[in-house]
Amino acid sequence: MDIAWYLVLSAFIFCIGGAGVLTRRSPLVILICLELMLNAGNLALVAFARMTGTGDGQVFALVVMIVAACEVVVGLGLIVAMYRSHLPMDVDDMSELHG
Amino acid sequence: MESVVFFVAAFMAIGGALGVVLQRNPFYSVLSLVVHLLALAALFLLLSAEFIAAAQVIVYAGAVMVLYVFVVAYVGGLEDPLMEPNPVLRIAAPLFAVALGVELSVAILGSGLKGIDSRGPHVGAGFGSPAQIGQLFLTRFLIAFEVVSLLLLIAAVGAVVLARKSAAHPQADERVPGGTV
Amino acid sequence: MTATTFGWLVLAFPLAGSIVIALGFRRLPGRTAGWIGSAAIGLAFASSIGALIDLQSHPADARTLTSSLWDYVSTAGVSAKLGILVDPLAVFMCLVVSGVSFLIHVYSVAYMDSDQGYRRYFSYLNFFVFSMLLLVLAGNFVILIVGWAFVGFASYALISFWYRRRTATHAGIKAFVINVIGDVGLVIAAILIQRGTGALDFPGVFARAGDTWGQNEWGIVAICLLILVGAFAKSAQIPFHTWLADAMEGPTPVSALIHAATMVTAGVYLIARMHPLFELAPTAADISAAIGAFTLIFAASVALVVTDLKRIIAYSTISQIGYMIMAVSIAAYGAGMFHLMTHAFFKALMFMAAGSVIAAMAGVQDIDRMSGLRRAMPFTSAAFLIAALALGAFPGFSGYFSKDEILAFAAERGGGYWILWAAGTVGALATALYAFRMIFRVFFGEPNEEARELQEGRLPHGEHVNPATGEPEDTDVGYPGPEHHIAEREAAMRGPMTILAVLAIVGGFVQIPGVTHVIEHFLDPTFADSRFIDVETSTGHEALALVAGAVSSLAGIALAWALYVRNPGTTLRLVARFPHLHGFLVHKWYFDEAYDALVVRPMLALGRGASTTFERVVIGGMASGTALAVRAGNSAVRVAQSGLLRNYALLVMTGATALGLYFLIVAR
Amino acid sequence: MLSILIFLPLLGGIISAAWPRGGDDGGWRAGYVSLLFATVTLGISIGLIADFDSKAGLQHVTDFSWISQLGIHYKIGVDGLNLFLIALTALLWTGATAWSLFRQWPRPRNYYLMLALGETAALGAFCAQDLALFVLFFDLMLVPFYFLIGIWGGERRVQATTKFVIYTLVGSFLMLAGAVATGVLAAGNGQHVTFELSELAGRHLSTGTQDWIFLFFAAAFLVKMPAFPLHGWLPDAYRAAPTPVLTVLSGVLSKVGAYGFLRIALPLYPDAAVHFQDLLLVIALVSILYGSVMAFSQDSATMVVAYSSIAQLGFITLGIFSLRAEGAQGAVLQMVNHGLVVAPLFFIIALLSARAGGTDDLRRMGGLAARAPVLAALFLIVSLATLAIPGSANFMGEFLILTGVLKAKIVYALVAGTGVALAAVYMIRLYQRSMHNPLAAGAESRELTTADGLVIVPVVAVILALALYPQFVLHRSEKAVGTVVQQPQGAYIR
Amino acid sequence: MNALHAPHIDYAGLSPLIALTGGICVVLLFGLARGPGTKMLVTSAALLTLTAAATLSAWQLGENKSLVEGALRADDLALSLDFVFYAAAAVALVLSLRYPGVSGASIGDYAALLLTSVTGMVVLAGANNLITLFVGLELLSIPLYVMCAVDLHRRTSLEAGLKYLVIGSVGSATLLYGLAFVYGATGSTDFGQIASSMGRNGIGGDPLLLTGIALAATGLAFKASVAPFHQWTPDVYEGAPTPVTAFMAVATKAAAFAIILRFFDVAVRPAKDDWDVALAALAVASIVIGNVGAIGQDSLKRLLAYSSVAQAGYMLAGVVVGTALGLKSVVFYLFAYLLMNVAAFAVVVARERETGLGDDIEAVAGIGVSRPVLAWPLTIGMLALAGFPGTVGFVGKFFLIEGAVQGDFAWLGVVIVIGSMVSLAYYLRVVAAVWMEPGAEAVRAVPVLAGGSADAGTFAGRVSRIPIEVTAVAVIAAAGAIAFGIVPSPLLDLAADAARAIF
Repeated sequence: MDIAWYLVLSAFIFCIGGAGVLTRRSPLVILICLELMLNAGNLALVAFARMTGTGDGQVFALVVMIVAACEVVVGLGLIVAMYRSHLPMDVDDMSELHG
Repeated sequence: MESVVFFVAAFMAIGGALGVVLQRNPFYSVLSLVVHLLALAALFLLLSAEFIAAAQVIVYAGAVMVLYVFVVAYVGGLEDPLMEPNPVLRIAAPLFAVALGVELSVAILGSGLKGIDSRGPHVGAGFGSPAQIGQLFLTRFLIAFEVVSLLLLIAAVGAVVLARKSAAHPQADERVPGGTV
Repeated sequence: MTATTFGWLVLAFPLAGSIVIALGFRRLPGRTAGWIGSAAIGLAFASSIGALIDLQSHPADARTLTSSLWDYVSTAGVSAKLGILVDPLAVFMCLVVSGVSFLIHVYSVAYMDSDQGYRRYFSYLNFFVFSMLLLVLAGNFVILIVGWAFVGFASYALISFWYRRRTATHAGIKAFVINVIGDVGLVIAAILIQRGTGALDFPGVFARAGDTWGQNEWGIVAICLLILVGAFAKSAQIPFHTWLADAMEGPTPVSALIHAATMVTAGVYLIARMHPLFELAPTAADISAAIGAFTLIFAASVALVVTDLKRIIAYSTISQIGYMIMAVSIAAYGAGMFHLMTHAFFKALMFMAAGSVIAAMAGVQDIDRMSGLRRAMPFTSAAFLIAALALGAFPGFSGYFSKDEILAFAAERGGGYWILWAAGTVGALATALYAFRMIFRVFFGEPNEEARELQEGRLPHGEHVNPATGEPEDTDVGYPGPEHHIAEREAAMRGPMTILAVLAIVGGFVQIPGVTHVIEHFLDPTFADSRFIDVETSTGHEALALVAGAVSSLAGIALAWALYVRNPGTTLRLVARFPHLHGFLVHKWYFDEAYDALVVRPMLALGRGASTTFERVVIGGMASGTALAVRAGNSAVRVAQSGLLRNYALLVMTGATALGLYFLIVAR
Repeated sequence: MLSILIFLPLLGGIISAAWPRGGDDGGWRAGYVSLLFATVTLGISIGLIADFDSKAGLQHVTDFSWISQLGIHYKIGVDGLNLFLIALTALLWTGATAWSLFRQWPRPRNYYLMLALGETAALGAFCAQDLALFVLFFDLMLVPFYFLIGIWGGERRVQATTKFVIYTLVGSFLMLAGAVATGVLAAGNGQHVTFELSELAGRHLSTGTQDWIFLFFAAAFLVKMPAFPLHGWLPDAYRAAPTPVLTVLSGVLSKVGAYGFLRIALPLYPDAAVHFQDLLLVIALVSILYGSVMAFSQDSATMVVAYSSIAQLGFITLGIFSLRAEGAQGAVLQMVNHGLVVAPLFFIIALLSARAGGTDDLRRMGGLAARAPVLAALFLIVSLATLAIPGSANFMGEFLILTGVLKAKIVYALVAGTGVALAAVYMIRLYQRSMHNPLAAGAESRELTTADGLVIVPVVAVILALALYPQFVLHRSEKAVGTVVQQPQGAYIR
Repeated sequence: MNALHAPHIDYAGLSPLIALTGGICVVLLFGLARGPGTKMLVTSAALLTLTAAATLSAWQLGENKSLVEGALRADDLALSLDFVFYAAAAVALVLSLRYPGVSGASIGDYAALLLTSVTGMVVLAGANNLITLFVGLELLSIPLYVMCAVDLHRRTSLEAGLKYLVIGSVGSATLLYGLAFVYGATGSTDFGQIASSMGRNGIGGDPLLLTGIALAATGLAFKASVAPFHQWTPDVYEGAPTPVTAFMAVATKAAAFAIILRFFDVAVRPAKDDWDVALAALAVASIVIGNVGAIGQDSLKRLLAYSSVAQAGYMLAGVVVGTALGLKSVVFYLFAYLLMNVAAFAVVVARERETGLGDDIEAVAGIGVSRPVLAWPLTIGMLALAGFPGTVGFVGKFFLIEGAVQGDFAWLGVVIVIGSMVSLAYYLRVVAAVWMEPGAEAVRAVPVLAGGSADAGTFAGRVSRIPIEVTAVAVIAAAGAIAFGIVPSPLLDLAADAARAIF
């Protein structure tokens, strides 16, 4: 398969992730959608690594994986904290700050 | 053979992704994500990135997902309605997703790069192997490696800070309305 | 001492007097201020005589002397020194101005005695004389304009002298503004002259004028017309005459000095001074002459119907200045200046007498309320009569010779100038008529209440009210105090009046046609460069003028006698018969109303409109419009800042998409 | 020397601000220190005049590279253009400080600090011979005035001062952009960027560049003066400003704008000056007429003078944009004159308001001259000078301005002539409505105090002295003005 | 298999990073200690760490070298901006010292998070390849997400944290995708090689590359609060504890601009003709939206947030031109920005503690009379932000405009100027409140009525005292803003050195 296939696939995933962030209201699911976007980036990186024959992309992908994990950890921590404060699990209700 | 694997994996990846977005129950979303991640791992294998694929399965589909499931379980099954209440987003979100997708596709397909319409150059067997990755990490990307380790540390600290049952503010209990904890 | 030193002294004394009185206003007791002021002017008069004597010692072609103190302005080609020019014309004016001023000062010492503003009065009056002398001695346009404006200011200050009278302050503003308009005309004229000739000093300008402009070229005509704006504004000629009648709000000696004898004749002096320019621009000179003639008729007609004693005299002044303007405009310089002099004598005298009458009437100026004062005030009525005879050009009196000389010269110029002659003659008839209208109505007839009290040795005192509006008067600051001063009781008033009465009678003898030519010969050096210097009035024209003058004068007096003595009440019937004509005249041909409607009201409306509407809508609108736009933007930003996380994400994606789109478009 | 002049007031202000709060003296001692420094500054400025060599160019120059990376020099100097404006600034500020000293202020230490900072900034703007330095001081002037009006002002002071600052800063910021652009774009190939005025004048900017930069500068200067239609800040600010602040605001700050045209706009953008000559002349003319018409329809005495300033500054602009030496000389003279007359006018109006029961409404004044002959005389002299009665230096200024304009564009001069007449109307109306007429209800005629006299009389004395000898100024400014108009005149001929 | 060649590691160049990392560990350990002195101990340790790092950075100035095979640059651009990070962190620490809102975290954790963020900034500022860039950015961000939310019992704090996290992650993902494209198009992650490959292969205008740049620009602009990616800024600034906000406002912006400068002026420099207009458009959008949005804000932090959006727009102008002068002006402005904002934020912190009115503009009303020592710093900060002369803000703006004009973007200079005019409306509103409005002193008296308990007593006692360390920070920053406004040369020299590192 040509590299382009992988790239277009990654683009689709990226957009699906983005759409998810925009449409879902649970912070948890939004975090998952962010994972999708990062993974799309990973797919692209690996594809490009294959295309250029360099290892940089793979290293990058690995780094991104860890970063994503860290974000998830912090994000989930935040969700737990919100839950503990009895805040609603709906980002639309988190709009006290505005204007 | 490769094509078949690709299409199957691609189908699963997209299906998983759509599942994440469209499932009302977060728990199912998490499960869809696992499917998606496994499909990606397969694609990584096709792209001669064995180590990444392995890490994907172990780290992501394994560890991180467990975390998700745990939190979903802790927080509870909160379902949100699919019907979008925000009129702007109802139209704009899919619209921009499609627009961005088209745009990225145009960029990819319109690129004049030679490599993009190939399957990539021939690469040695060591490509994507743990050894190669490790070597890169210890030489050119040493800094990234070290920084990432620091990042893991601080993420842990951060999670502790956030998730710790805070004794500093007793009023948290006062504010419990019905006591669902 | 040279003539120029005397010239400087002429200026120095009144200025010093003014300053001394002003600074010492708290310390000068009683009439001291008056005497200081009079002395200063007396010294100025003496210095004028000194200048005259010294000037006469120079040969006839070297009687134009200049002197300067320092460079007043000298930059970028504009140069004017603080300098004076002493020549026969200047000295002549100095003599008339300082002489008459001196007499009026002395008169005022008594007349103004009980006024609260005594010292202020003399300070102003001295300052006026200084300004007037500065005007006539000025050696260049800048100084001329300075003097010109200073007399305007002094006039304003003295008109508004009783400044708690609204009528007085209003009249002051009017006078000042019209004078300033004149100033502006003169200023622009001066600048145009500087632009044309590169000079501002009189000798320089006159020397180069001929090379700069051709005969009757539009440039010089425009300049002369602008000069005329200045001259007419000061000399109360149409269309700038409206202020002079109102100026009668000032104390009567002020009217005598400024608004009869001296300042208002400055326009005449100016045209005479600028004769080289006017002779280059005959069109302007003709316009000037025509306006002069028109003014003299107009003013005389108004003087026939107004009933305010001082205003009658004021219109008479306008009318007489019309004669002078006409004279100098048709190059009858000697005749013009001659009439200026005689007019100063008899008009000052007339005002002094009128002042005495008004004082006797406790401020009342309406001749309808005066009657039969002849016996009660014998000296005053005699003086008034002499002045009226001179004004009415009764044969043998000074006005007779001076006026007729002008008419003779007009006849001599021939052609269209005959119209001027005719106007002058008709005017003479009207002059005699209104002069004797005053005599008959004020001094003859049944004595009124005031006259009777006066005959019994008491001086009546009415309420202190504004004679014009009847408002109660605030005597705190300057309205004449309880004691009114009349000539019969004050030597200081009688003295100057006597001198002026004599001059009003004999003043004409210096220049009797065919007999004496004192003034003309004296002034000749100044006008030596005039094209009309050699024009001599023929005996025939002179005789015609003398005869016509005598006839019209006598006819006027006779008519007055017929109307006011023989058949009193005729005028009332005439008014009833021609109400529109009467109204037209009483309203002074509606000039004031027209100005009010055409200039004053639109200006005020404009100002009000600008401050209420334009300022708020446009100027404020600019600011508030911007503010509004910014605020609109602000609310848009705030609406977008909904607090909804997903909206923010949407904007990020939108931005990314847009940015990507841009890059795709520019991509090759 | 000049630096001492500029920063001396600030030093005084800082000392006043730091003066210990000993007792409840209402800040009298602090003010006294400030006054002392202001007076010394005045002395130095008089020394500058005495020491001035009218044949030489820039004098007392201090020049060192201040921010070399940006090409900004600290260059100050005196020439005929700013010599008298410096003296005017020092004089009026001394007067304003003295005036303040005789009155009670809340928070006096800050007040004197701000007042002094204002003087330093104004002096700096006049002395600056580097474009960036000029811009710096020009903008810096706003800071103290913002506070002076905003803290010590009258009614609606906050809105007024905000409006004032925003209006003026709109211009200033545009000027900042223009100044930077001038420095950068004038530096040709291989030339270093400089903002030094003399250096910049020698470099040539392309016509298009000159045009937009000129317009930016013009905006700044016209707002500052202010000119129609950019005067929106003026009524509020003048109404709100405390009297001493108002005197320097109107007497000095407005001049900075006009001075800027002469110092910056004409020499640096000669082509644009010629190009926009008609525009500026029209603005000036409309300012004259509009200001005059407004002035005579106002009921507030302060507003009469305020709008008269617009008209007067219109005359100055007119003179400058005749682009001829006569006009520019007249403008320089008129700047000094206007500063000299407007300050005592505002002082006197303040006195009159105090006598009319605290209002400056002309309808509630009247007849105030009676018991106050000295006050009346001073007011009269100042009024006459303001309306440019011939014999005053103001008249000579207007005369020269009209001469210049008449030689350049005759029509403008003729229309401007009406402005001269209108000035007579509104000034004499102002004088008469307040001093003459029947005594208004609630008003009381009172002579001015010696202290107030000490402030007003010296200024009036200067007015009289200049009236007798305007050449004193013209002689010294001639050379500098000639240099300024040389460039545009050159462009004119092209 | 190739033999593993250990890379040459320049410990001297890495020494600031090492110091910081060590500091993090030390602080975490100290934080475990219990006792009343822990707070001071940890804070001192953290401050010491920052001082050490600053000293080491100063020592490395002028070396201009690449570290670890080109992954990191220790050049003057990075090092000079490091000082901004250190200073901002130190300020945040001092301001937090007695700030009630951050006590949710133990002081050790809090300090460690802060130092980690600084470490991330140092890495980011020196990043010379895409991977370093990305991890540096994440190392900077993730602790900040936590710090924003650290005031756990305040709903808005959590909200701020969540918003920052989610939007930040969207930005990160976009950035990552863009970086991937850039890598794909050029085949390298190293900045230098990216640039040379762009020039060599004629792929400078390739859609893949340009789309990559667009997405990367989005991510980076997001961190710098450039409109239209700014929307998190007001909410997060307002919600976060004020010391954290101060740190974020200054340091994050500096770090973001450090990498923006390096990314655009080094890595994708050959495509300048394509990206300069786009960035200019973003700059204009920021200037307009920031300035317009700030008007009428009652929350000072929100006001400063919008103002920071506008300031980002100004600074972007220095990037757009892509010249040494532009870079210099941005670096200088960042220094200026540090001083101006710290002065303002310190006063906000002080008044938050004094009045109980939070960061509402009411809290500073009338302090010209009651608290001149706070009023002056705030005033100077506001005037400097508005670009009044005599302050560092004036020089900064002057410099930016000069850069814009010289880079043929004169119109952008004019936009800066117009933006500054609009900005007066809100800066002056604050100044007017400080000096020209009656104070909010009445509100302060409230706490005493709570039954006379000991707690209330101490609270009242604490309230009436001016927090000395906060005041000191405010005064020092304000003095700096004035001093460098009058003698800007030291900072300008530093900026010039920074520019020389790249051009």
